Amino acid sequence: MNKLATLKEAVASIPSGSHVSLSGFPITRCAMAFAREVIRQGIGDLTVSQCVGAMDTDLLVGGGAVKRLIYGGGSLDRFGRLACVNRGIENKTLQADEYSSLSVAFRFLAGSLGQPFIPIRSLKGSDLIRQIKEKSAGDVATIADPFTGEEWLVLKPLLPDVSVVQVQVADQEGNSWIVGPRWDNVEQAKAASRTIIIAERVVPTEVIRQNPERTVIPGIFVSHVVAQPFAAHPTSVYREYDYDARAIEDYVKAQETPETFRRYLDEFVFDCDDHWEYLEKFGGLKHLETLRADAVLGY
Amino acid sequence: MNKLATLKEAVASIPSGSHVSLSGFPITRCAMAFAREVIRQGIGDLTVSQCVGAMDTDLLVGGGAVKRLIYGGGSLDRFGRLACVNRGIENKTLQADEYSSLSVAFRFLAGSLGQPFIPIRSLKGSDLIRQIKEKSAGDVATIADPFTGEEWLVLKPLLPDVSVVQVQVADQEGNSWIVGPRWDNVEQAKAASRTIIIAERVVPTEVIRQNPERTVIPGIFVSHVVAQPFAAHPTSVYREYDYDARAIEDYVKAQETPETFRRYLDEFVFDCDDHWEYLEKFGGLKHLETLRADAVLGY
Amino acid sequence: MELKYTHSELMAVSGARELKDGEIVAVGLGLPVVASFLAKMTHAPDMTILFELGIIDPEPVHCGVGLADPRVWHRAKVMSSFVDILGSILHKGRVDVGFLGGLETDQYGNLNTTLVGDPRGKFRHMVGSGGANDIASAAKRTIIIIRHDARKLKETIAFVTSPGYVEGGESRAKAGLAGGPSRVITDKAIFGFDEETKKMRLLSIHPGSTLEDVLGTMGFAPVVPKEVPFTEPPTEEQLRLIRTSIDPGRMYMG
Amino acid sequence: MELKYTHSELMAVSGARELKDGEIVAVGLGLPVVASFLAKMTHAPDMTILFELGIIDPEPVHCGVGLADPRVWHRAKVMSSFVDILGSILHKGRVDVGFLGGLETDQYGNLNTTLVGDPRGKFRHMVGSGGANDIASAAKRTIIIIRHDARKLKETIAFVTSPGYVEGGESRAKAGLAGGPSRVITDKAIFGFDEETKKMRLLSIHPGSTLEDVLGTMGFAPVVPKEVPFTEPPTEEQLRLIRTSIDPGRMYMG
Repeated sequence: MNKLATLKEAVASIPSGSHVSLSGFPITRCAMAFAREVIRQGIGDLTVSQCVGAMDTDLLVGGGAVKRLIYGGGSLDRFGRLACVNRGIENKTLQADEYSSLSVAFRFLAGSLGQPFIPIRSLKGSDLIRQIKEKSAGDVATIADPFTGEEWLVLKPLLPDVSVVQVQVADQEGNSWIVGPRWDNVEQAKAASRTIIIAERVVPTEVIRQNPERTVIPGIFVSHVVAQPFAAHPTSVYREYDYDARAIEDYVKAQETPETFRRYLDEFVFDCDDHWEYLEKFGGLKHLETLRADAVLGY
Repeated sequence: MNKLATLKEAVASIPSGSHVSLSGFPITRCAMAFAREVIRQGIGDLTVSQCVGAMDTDLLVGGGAVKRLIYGGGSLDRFGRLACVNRGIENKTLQADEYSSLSVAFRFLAGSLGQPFIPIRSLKGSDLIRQIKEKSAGDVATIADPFTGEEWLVLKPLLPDVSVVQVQVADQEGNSWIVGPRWDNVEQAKAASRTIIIAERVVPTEVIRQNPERTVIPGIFVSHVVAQPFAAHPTSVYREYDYDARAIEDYVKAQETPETFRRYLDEFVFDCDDHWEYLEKFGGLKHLETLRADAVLGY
Repeated sequence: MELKYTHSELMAVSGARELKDGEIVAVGLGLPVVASFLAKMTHAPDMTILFELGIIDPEPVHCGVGLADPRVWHRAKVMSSFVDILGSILHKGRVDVGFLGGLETDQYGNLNTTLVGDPRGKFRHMVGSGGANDIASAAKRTIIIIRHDARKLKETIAFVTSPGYVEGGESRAKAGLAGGPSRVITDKAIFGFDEETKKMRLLSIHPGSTLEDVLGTMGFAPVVPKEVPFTEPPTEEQLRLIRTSIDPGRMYMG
Repeated sequence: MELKYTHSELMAVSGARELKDGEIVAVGLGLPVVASFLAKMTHAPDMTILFELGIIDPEPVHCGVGLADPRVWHRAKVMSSFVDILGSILHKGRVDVGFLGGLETDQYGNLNTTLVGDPRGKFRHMVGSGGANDIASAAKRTIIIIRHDARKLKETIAFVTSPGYVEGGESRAKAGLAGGPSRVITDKAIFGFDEETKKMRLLSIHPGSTLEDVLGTMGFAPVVPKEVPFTEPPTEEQLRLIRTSIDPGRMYMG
């Protein structure tokens, strides 16, 4: 089935209030073009989940689209912090359920396998679990291992309404390959009711059939396939393009206050009809080619 | 670390009474040379686990090496049944804990993730679970989902002492690629205390580093790497060689009675000092080349 | 003019007719493979075919001796694992239809693939479950394909490998299971299940068979409505596809 | 002749010395990366380096800005997932050593990477856990690397992101956790933990520092044995490797 869609169409399929998982990891394979389009369309009250909070989540929060965040902490690596997320937590405008990388990954895994709950060794003896019990008591519990009697912390599965995954290669049915590490993306896609694939390149299904071991997200999980080059800019996509250091530094400056961030949104989200106009703001093709990954190094 | 070993050395590392998981699926990627060497060395009282019982398990049982089998049923596809396994069950010389494919796969998965138990929807309302409760009550339990109150059947993790996996490609550290479907093999390797890799070809680690997404079994799980061409004969190895129909038919004839099977063992196990002598019995290279996989079809 | 076709061909065609476009189908080898590929080549191009070992949507160019034969994996879109297919697709609740075969079934569609004889006494052990019990437990509905014979359609079966409606009525739901068998396709007839009692209910008789023949060759009495139509015969196109491209060697339909 | 080296270089070298050949090490970016690669290039060639996002044994030729920088994934033997690294290796109990850094730590090695200020009142939110809490919970032992400063080595910390010995004594075991911190490496000294009380115990003072300086710049009093040796300085070879091949741009060593 041909699931090719424009970014506008794919984003328009998400009602406000949805639970959306995002594929970014601090500054790589972030669903940036997706986040910008969500803000453009004024979709709000989202719950966002992600193992390690990334730039896509920070932008969505800064754009006022997020009500609740379920994550394991995060940053922009050496470039900076998730300042929009942190500000939301500090002034209580954002409900953040804060876990660890593995506890969120296990919640996605349980969701992906139709498991009712999943035991974990993490979180015990920390203020993380104390805080989670205060904010979202219904998401964690303690049960006795029926085989040993040992007490185990168990987590509730995460079941996003939509999983949004930025990949390198997909076919029109959504059969997708992720090149490089996959962090939580495969479990996110399988845990969600449906997945929106944003692919740097769409290839014929014939190409997929030639390397079926590489298909980490089967098309049956996918509702839309968006072909959009440089969709993760300014973050990197392994073997496609490097992160755009200057553009990330400008973002970090913009995070400083709600006012400066508002101006950033005006310039890079609202003043752009679509992703192509956004890319032009950075000098278009001429500049983007400077980010193109080296064929051997992959960055 | 260089873990290259001969089949004799790798097999000698397994004490009688061990729990061994095998990588075969009815008549493909079966650890046949391994099973023959185990019988040759007189290792016994093994517990064998495998999602779908295959030819490697049937040979081990027929060779008297197995005390207990944990599996989801099995066959030799159209060629025949696991007659040695079935005979053992019928005359009560083999304890067989019989599950379904997924329930064994989930037991390996739980073992691979350090999970104390894993819930499953299967087995309920069947005679399979009734029988398991009679034979191995301690491996299953029922608990209430702390989030919904719903009753769930939970299974105990499978933790093999050794996982034996027949792969196409590995390096000397045991970083391994499986070409084609992997069924339960990756979970087996990660659930076990250690893994013995039997590879059709050993490649430089440099080759592994060029396609790290394909490394489904990291070397850290591996204790021995055995380079042994045609080690799965007479079963197939995808993209390497096809199954040997005539040899499997001869095996099926031999299964008929303990006496005929004994003669089979004499000819194909005890009369062969090693795998190379075994292969010569089938006409050696000249015959094996007729099984060599077509580069496009993979069989 | 009247078409000539075999019982197997009619069974495969009847199975294909049960599959809707866009559905996800878990398949074992034999007739179900023919039924599934036939549906995909005709009215259900967007149907997805799963093999438990880790195969999605293969396009074989040769017939295979079983799921372990790489011939049936050929040109798959995905090659993965049990956990991927039976875990994240079946156990997650995404499989619409599962095909099941067996040694014996009873009036509630409970299936035995484990043994013949007396499990407590003398018996012969057979194949067992494989993914059958998982499919019977987690698919939204299952289709049973079995030979029409009093030794296969029995009042009581020796072993329940894959639960159907257990003891009928609400007993399957009480056992904690959703779904259940929707059809039983034999070489003489097609059955459904009664809404209330969950007992097998005759839906149609294959051309060439009679009601007496159908009822006389089974070990229990199915619900029989006043009017029982004949099963719709295969079309010329369906027979052509089966004979020329799906199973030219009569390997699955043998 | 005496070698010149920075505090960071001594910390990295001290970290490297804690790693044994054949061990499996979970690493975050910065000093731990330098310590781990240094160990692997010298006395621990068969050590395995893990990055939580799905990286095993990379061989970077460029420094990166973080774990999300493909430069640090370069030439890895495995590129997989959180579930693979943190699940089947860490949670399974296969990780020998985990490196941890933080904003604050107390005398029991509890670590805060979440916030500064008053969690109930005014605070600044920082990075949070990432894999730190998982490593602190499941690694056989952890090594804490932190700047030696009274605002970082505190009597009580604002938030326990990653548990050390909790409240000391048996409290970590009572919380259901094995392992725990084995070393704390600062820019002035190296600490271990007392067998009984699980309180930080001074093991060695870096050349150039004094006991007074060490104790005067921390917010709690560690156990101090009668004899406290000086930390072994880096060798010429270790410094050469750090400066010429591991961190020529001084990116990780600040």
